[in-house]
Amino acid sequence: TELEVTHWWTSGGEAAAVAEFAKAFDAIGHKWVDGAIAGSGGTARPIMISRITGGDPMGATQFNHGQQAQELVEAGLMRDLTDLAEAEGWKDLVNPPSLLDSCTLDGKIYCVPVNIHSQQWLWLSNAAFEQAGVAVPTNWDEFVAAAPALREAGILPLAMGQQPWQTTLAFQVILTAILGPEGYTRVFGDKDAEFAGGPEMAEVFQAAATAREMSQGSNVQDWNQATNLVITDKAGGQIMGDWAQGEFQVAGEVAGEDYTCLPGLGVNEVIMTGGDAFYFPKVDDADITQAQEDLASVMMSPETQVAFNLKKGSLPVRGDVDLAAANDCMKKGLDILAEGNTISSPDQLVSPDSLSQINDLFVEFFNDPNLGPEEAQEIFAGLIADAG
Amino acid sequence: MSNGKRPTQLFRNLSAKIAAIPMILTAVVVFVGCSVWTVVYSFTDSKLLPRTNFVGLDQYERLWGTRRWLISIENLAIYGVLSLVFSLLIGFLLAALLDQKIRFEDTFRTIFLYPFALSFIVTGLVWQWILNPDFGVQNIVRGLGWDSFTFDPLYDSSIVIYGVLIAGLWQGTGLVMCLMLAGLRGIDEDIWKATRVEGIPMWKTYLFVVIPMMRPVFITTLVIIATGIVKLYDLIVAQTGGGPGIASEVPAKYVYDLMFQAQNLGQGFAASTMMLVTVVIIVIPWAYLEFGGRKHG
Amino acid sequence: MATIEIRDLRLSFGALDVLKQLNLDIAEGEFIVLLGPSGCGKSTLLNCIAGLLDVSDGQIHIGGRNVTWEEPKDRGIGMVFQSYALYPQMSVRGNLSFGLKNQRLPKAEIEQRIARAAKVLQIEPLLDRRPAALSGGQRQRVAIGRALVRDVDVFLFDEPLSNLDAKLRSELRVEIKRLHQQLENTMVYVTHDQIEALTLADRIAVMRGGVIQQLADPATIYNKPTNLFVAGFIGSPSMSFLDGHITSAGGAPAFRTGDLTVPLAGYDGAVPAADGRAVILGVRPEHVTIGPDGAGGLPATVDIDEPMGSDSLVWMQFAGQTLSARTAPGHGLAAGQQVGLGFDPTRASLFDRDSEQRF
Amino acid sequence: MATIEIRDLRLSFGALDVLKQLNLDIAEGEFIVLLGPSGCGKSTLLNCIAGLLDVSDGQIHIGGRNVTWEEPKDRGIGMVFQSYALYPQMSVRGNLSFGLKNQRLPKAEIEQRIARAAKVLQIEPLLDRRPAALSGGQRQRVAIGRALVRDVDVFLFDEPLSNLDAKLRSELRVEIKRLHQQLENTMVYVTHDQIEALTLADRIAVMRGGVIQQLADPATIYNKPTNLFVAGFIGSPSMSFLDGHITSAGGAPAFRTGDLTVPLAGYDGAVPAADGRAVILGVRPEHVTIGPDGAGGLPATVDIDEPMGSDSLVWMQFAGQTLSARTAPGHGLAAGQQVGLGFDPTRASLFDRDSEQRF
Amino acid sequence: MVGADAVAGRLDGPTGPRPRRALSRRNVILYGTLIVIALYYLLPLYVMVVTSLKGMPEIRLGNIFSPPVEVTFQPWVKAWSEACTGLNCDGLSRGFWNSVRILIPSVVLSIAIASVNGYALANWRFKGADVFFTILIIGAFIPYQVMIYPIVILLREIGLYGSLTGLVIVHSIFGMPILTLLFRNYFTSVPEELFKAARVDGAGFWGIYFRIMLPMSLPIFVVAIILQVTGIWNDFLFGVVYTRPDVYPMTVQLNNIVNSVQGVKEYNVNMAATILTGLVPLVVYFFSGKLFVRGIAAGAVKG
Ligand SMILES: Nc1ncnc2c1ncn2[C@@H]1O[C@H](COP(=O)(O)OP(=O)(O)OP(=O)(O)O)[C@@H](O)[C@H]1O
Ligand SMILES: Nc1ncnc2c1ncn2[C@@H]1O[C@H](COP(=O)(O)OP(=O)(O)OP(=O)(O)O)[C@@H](O)[C@H]1O
Ligand SMILES: [Mg+2]
Ligand SMILES: [Mg+2]
Repeated sequence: TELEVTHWWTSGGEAAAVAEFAKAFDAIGHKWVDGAIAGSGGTARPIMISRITGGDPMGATQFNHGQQAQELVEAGLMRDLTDLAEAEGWKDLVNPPSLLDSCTLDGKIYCVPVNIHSQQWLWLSNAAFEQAGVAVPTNWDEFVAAAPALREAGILPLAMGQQPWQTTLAFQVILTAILGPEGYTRVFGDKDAEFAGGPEMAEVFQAAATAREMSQGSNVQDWNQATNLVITDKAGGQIMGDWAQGEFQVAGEVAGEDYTCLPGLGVNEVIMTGGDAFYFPKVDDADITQAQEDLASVMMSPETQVAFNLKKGSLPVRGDVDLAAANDCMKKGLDILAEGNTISSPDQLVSPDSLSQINDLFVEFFNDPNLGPEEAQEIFAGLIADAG
Repeated sequence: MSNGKRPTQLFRNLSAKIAAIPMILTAVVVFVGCSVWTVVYSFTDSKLLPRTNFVGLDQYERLWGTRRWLISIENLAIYGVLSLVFSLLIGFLLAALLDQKIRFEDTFRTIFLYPFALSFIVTGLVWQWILNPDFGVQNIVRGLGWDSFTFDPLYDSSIVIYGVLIAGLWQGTGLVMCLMLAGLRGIDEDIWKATRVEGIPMWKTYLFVVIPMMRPVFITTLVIIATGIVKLYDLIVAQTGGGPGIASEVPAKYVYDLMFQAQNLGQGFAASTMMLVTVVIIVIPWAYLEFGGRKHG
Repeated sequence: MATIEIRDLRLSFGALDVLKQLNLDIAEGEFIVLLGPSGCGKSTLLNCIAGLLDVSDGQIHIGGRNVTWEEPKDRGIGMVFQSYALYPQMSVRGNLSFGLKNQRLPKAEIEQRIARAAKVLQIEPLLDRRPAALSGGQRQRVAIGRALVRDVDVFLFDEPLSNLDAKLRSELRVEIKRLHQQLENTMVYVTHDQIEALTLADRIAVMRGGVIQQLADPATIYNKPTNLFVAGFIGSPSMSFLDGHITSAGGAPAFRTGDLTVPLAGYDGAVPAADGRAVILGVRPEHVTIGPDGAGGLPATVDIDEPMGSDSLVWMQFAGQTLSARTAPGHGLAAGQQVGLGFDPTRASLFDRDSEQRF
Repeated sequence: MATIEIRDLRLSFGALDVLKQLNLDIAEGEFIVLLGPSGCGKSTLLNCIAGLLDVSDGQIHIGGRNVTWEEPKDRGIGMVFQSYALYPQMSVRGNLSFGLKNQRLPKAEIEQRIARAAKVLQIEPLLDRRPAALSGGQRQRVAIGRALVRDVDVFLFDEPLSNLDAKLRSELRVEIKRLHQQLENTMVYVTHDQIEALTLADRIAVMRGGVIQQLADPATIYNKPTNLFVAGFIGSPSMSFLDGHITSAGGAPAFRTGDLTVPLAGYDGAVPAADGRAVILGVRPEHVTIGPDGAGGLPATVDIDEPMGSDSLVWMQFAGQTLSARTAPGHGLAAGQQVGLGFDPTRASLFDRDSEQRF
Repeated sequence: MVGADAVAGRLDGPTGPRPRRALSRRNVILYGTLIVIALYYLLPLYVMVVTSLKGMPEIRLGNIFSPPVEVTFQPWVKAWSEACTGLNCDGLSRGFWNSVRILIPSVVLSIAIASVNGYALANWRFKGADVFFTILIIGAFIPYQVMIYPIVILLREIGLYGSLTGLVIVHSIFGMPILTLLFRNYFTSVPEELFKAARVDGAGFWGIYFRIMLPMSLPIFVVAIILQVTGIWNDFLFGVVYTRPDVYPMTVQLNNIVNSVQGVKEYNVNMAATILTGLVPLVVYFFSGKLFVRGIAAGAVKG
């Protein structure tokens, strides 16, 4: 049966990863019809949603974990996968369990988590620091200290793409690294406005302001172009999620040798358990229903999990798979995951609407040098107070 | 003595009425219906899916308390005013130049008009490329030995909107030129002769005689440009994506992002209602003058 | 108050020769009318004089000065157009003063000139109105005023009255004539309306296909048209033409058509020897007299009667050809009635059939 | 060959009442001309008769049938327009056959009708040309042909000749008249050219502001205009009007203006008692005679002379007012010359100054 | 002087046409300005073409204005048939045919509807027509965003969501205001007497439309076709919102290719793809630009 699957994975590493899904799915006698929509989730999601609400649903579609699809589920447009999940025992397999929780509504499971994305990484070019004559930093503070030397050597300290989500991500990462899991939870989980206006948070904004300075002169649009600056040693480092790893891999670089990765900016080694999940819109056609089920099953299967996540550079959602082939950085991630140093992603904690407001603030802050850290923090505290 | 058997008016011109059904449906169902629907739902707290949970003016309060919206409005205002002024100015200038009985008029006209054939997506991409400081103009000038030259409008949040303007003008002035040229060609040849006999210099003739005579053309053009400005979206998406940061956000993008990305339909509807109001304020007086005042034109 | 001399003027639009070796001398203070059918090059000639068209060859002199290459504004001319060509968004005063301001005349001088022109043209009460708020006649007056204030020696008019209705036209015609008498400027006036030409002109230049056919005073043009074209073009109701040939009747030359003979004694021109030459006889309706049948006149049959108020035009069949006569109204002639015609040979015109020239 | 009756016709465009309670009866085979200044509602009336405008009130009967609500094509009318309105993309034959094809007439019948109309109008050689390749006169003939082939009882003409030049106009005028004599159709003809009206009409309806001012045969309209408007509108050169009042001179009523008295003996109408009433005397130029000064005539001063070829129009100052007289050309009168005038009271018209009605 | 006799009798001084120097100050300024502006307008096209003919190494050297040292058509081939989006690697070619399939019915339908509307409005006014027309015109200026969502619902309700038919209808709806305005203005400028004559001749609504009006409205049809072809071809938003991926038009494909960055941005491929996408409307403009201006004068701008 042909099953149309929409997603927004179009970069080199991502496409290679998706191909693994397709391969596995085709192998069991179905046909994967690829509905890639380029851009980012921001471009693709509206199209997906309008197709689902417009009554012309695809067979399966990617969303991020969290509240993005909640209303679609509530409106009864999404397929209930509880039976399959119970039959395959997902509850026990999925690690951390919070992943499956965000697929669950009223005790029913509506999606298949396929990977865990950790965003909290700083990717550094070893060669760049060599050129600048400084040691490769081991944490954020060292990186900041090395920045002038990099500038001197004509190297951009921090590569940063122009797309808003990248600046948002960087800010989130800095925030998590500085506040630690508790502080993070107080802000996004408890929505503690007082804390958000407090001195710890001020530090975060200060650090972000520093990052803002360090990224002056980074004139690329896409995240992988920024990554490319690091790969080609034109920039010292980049704050980016683990998917950047895929790009290093495609470029044939070796972790630890050509580049260095610092989870949690080397400050607080935590992993935010965001990630991607697949949803299956309700359809009447029995064949397609069957194919959906098969796809869900395939995605969760250990082999596919390994193959997919190796290509994607992300972490598998199952605790029971063996990632011997994983590289240096990925192993670091797995270790952290094993230690249980995880936090939920803001997607899971805050409504998309509030989040977009918060993100707008981060984006603006990063791009507008006239917006001082104090002022930004004040606005931030206000948003947290209103957040739902 | 009166009208014996006046047939019912309904069936007079029946074919015409039948033929106009698509238009009537479009006008009533799509344009009025959809707008009303949008306005109504702007008073709800619809998120991903529309729902009728009315919350009064909350969405509007939130809208006007959002920095991004305010920046969008400001951008639109800057872009709008400059785009109007420069489109008219450049369009008219080009038309006036082409109206000088020049050789190769066709060639020049085609050159000025061809960008209009390209989509905003294409326009945005090309200009993003040309304005990229690492490859484009800045790089070239620096390459010529002018090291301190800086021209990176797309990467400087305080002037990014002017970078967009350059692309927008490039794309749109051709059409304005066409309209103006049509207007100029419609001016009585004798007027030109009269001014020549009187020895009025060319520029004065344009300024004091021709431009005032082209008022209707200007108004039509103005409305076309103005409404295009309100719709400004594709160009931003393709050229800057709203960046750097949110420095080049515009209302249409705000609407789209809120409806589909932030999944806050109510907010998106509120913003689109504001746009609708703006459009209506621009267009209704014009439509009245153009189609209402002149009863039997 | 300046002469205009046009020497060997040639003008072509691409391959189309509109004016061909045209020569014309206009005396000081003369009122010349260029008359001709549409497309004959009248406007083109006028535009050449004004300097609005670049001549292809030849020279133009105004007031003894060779202005062939000069700008319109330097030629000392004023021009009035058929479509008025007023500046629609300026008041009448603005229209009149625009050119003067441009010449940087002192304010007082401008005021004074406008006042004078407004007085001459009786448009004082209109000075603050826009052209849109004026009637056609008033607009045309303003257009004339615009030429007037420029204090020029030569006035050029391009069909200034064709956009007006008959009544206004005849009124303004008188006004223009009066204006000319008052100003004594040289005026060149283009029209295709022969009444305008006949009433206004000191001399008329009848044009056709870019060539002046005849240049003479109105009476000559009317009474002794130089060729068939001029004869047919001038006069309304127009001249009737009879095909025939020359014979001699009792020694004197006569015109013979069908089996009827018209004596030509007293013809104002050189009648060719009676050699059977094919000719055309032109008679104007007002020179045909209608008498009762058999009373010595030439036999004809009444065809249609057109009462025109002050007169009546009677169309008749005469020797198989059509002929019209102007009579007083209420003559009581009915269609089909036989009548006897009389011609006055001294006022007829005789044309060679081949060359179409008048003898 | 059908009567037309118009009863209490009213037509308004929004708030503008164009036709007000208009009544008009047209006899079978009659040639009615609607004459009036621009904007008086002539075309509107014609369009109502044709069914191209929906009347606001009243009825229209054609051939005794109430057609008020019928489609134009069912009214048995043919219409000819000023701008010809030929279908530009069809040949002449296509233009002529379009209406017939719409009626689904058999091919042979269509062919035959076209052949007949083409013969009548002498456009046989043009049948395969496009309108763009025809001259103005030929186009108008085709337009008439289009009405002709429809074999209708009523012909409606809306200023069919205004787009043509004077010469063609007078030719086609005669043709239309001949056509009417031949077909004997009822014809309604709109024009603002009085010569056309006078020459063509059986009866003329002079309109102004949507109201018929006078409906009568041409001679009556010309000689006894019912009011000042009709008097001024008809006649070219137009009637001169003199302000004055009634006195009695030697028992008989007389007209007095300034210090001059014009006897009114023999006036064709009811001259009011000599009560000093303010009146206007209208005299047509051809009824004014000019004699030498002092020879019994009323004293006047020559102002301007307008030679018009066949005649000459002399404008004079008379008792402080302007007056024109038609004379033969070459009369030798110079501006400023004193002359003596003569009026023929039997052919003058006298109007009440207030009501503007003729006595 | 040889021809001295021939011109004997003439006066001296200026004769014949005013001498014009080809390089008069006016001409220098006029043509100078025009050429400079023309260069500005041509620059992006030049950059696109030049870049699309370079190899990636050359592009990295950085000068976008320098002509290609080594001309390669590889980027074009890649853009047309090899570029990938996700797992689909058939470049723009698929989108091209989709666009054609969308374009033709949309153009035909929208122009058919709009021309009949314009005709009805110009010649057969009926009560209320002006009201609907005014709404329609105002509708032209409503931002699409206002209507995207409700139209999704509308199309869903009539079961056309995601189908080509649905998209064709959407294009016809959004093309209607401007086209109707164009046609209405044009038909209004056709002499009313022509219409009256046809009515007297017994032709009805459709008879007059097909036999009289259509044959004489070539210029305005050209304008309408140009506007619609470019508009529909360039459309991105509707294509992406109202259809499904297997019928995505070329612009969406372009966006996918341009935004699917694989490692380094392949500017040459992007430019080639951009030119390919713009080719259809560009060709239309290059060949009918003159008619376009004439038609605009006839339909859009009234004095
Ligand atoms: N700009 C031009 N280009 C080409 N041909 C022209 C141009 N202007 C006029 N002509 C042609 O020159 C001839 C003379 O034109 P002109 O305007 O002088 O005629 P006219 O006598 O004024 O006629 P009308 O009475 O209609 O005004 C015509 O055949 C016309 O078609
Ligand atoms: N469609 C219309 N809408 C509004 N007013 C109109 C319309 N048609 C004509 N009128 C007005 O009706 C009046 C009479 O017009 P009509 O066309 O009948 O005049 P006319 O006597 O034919 O004039 P003309 O000699 O100029 O053709 C005019 O004042 C005109 O402005
Ligand atoms: Mg002319
Ligand atoms: Mg009329």
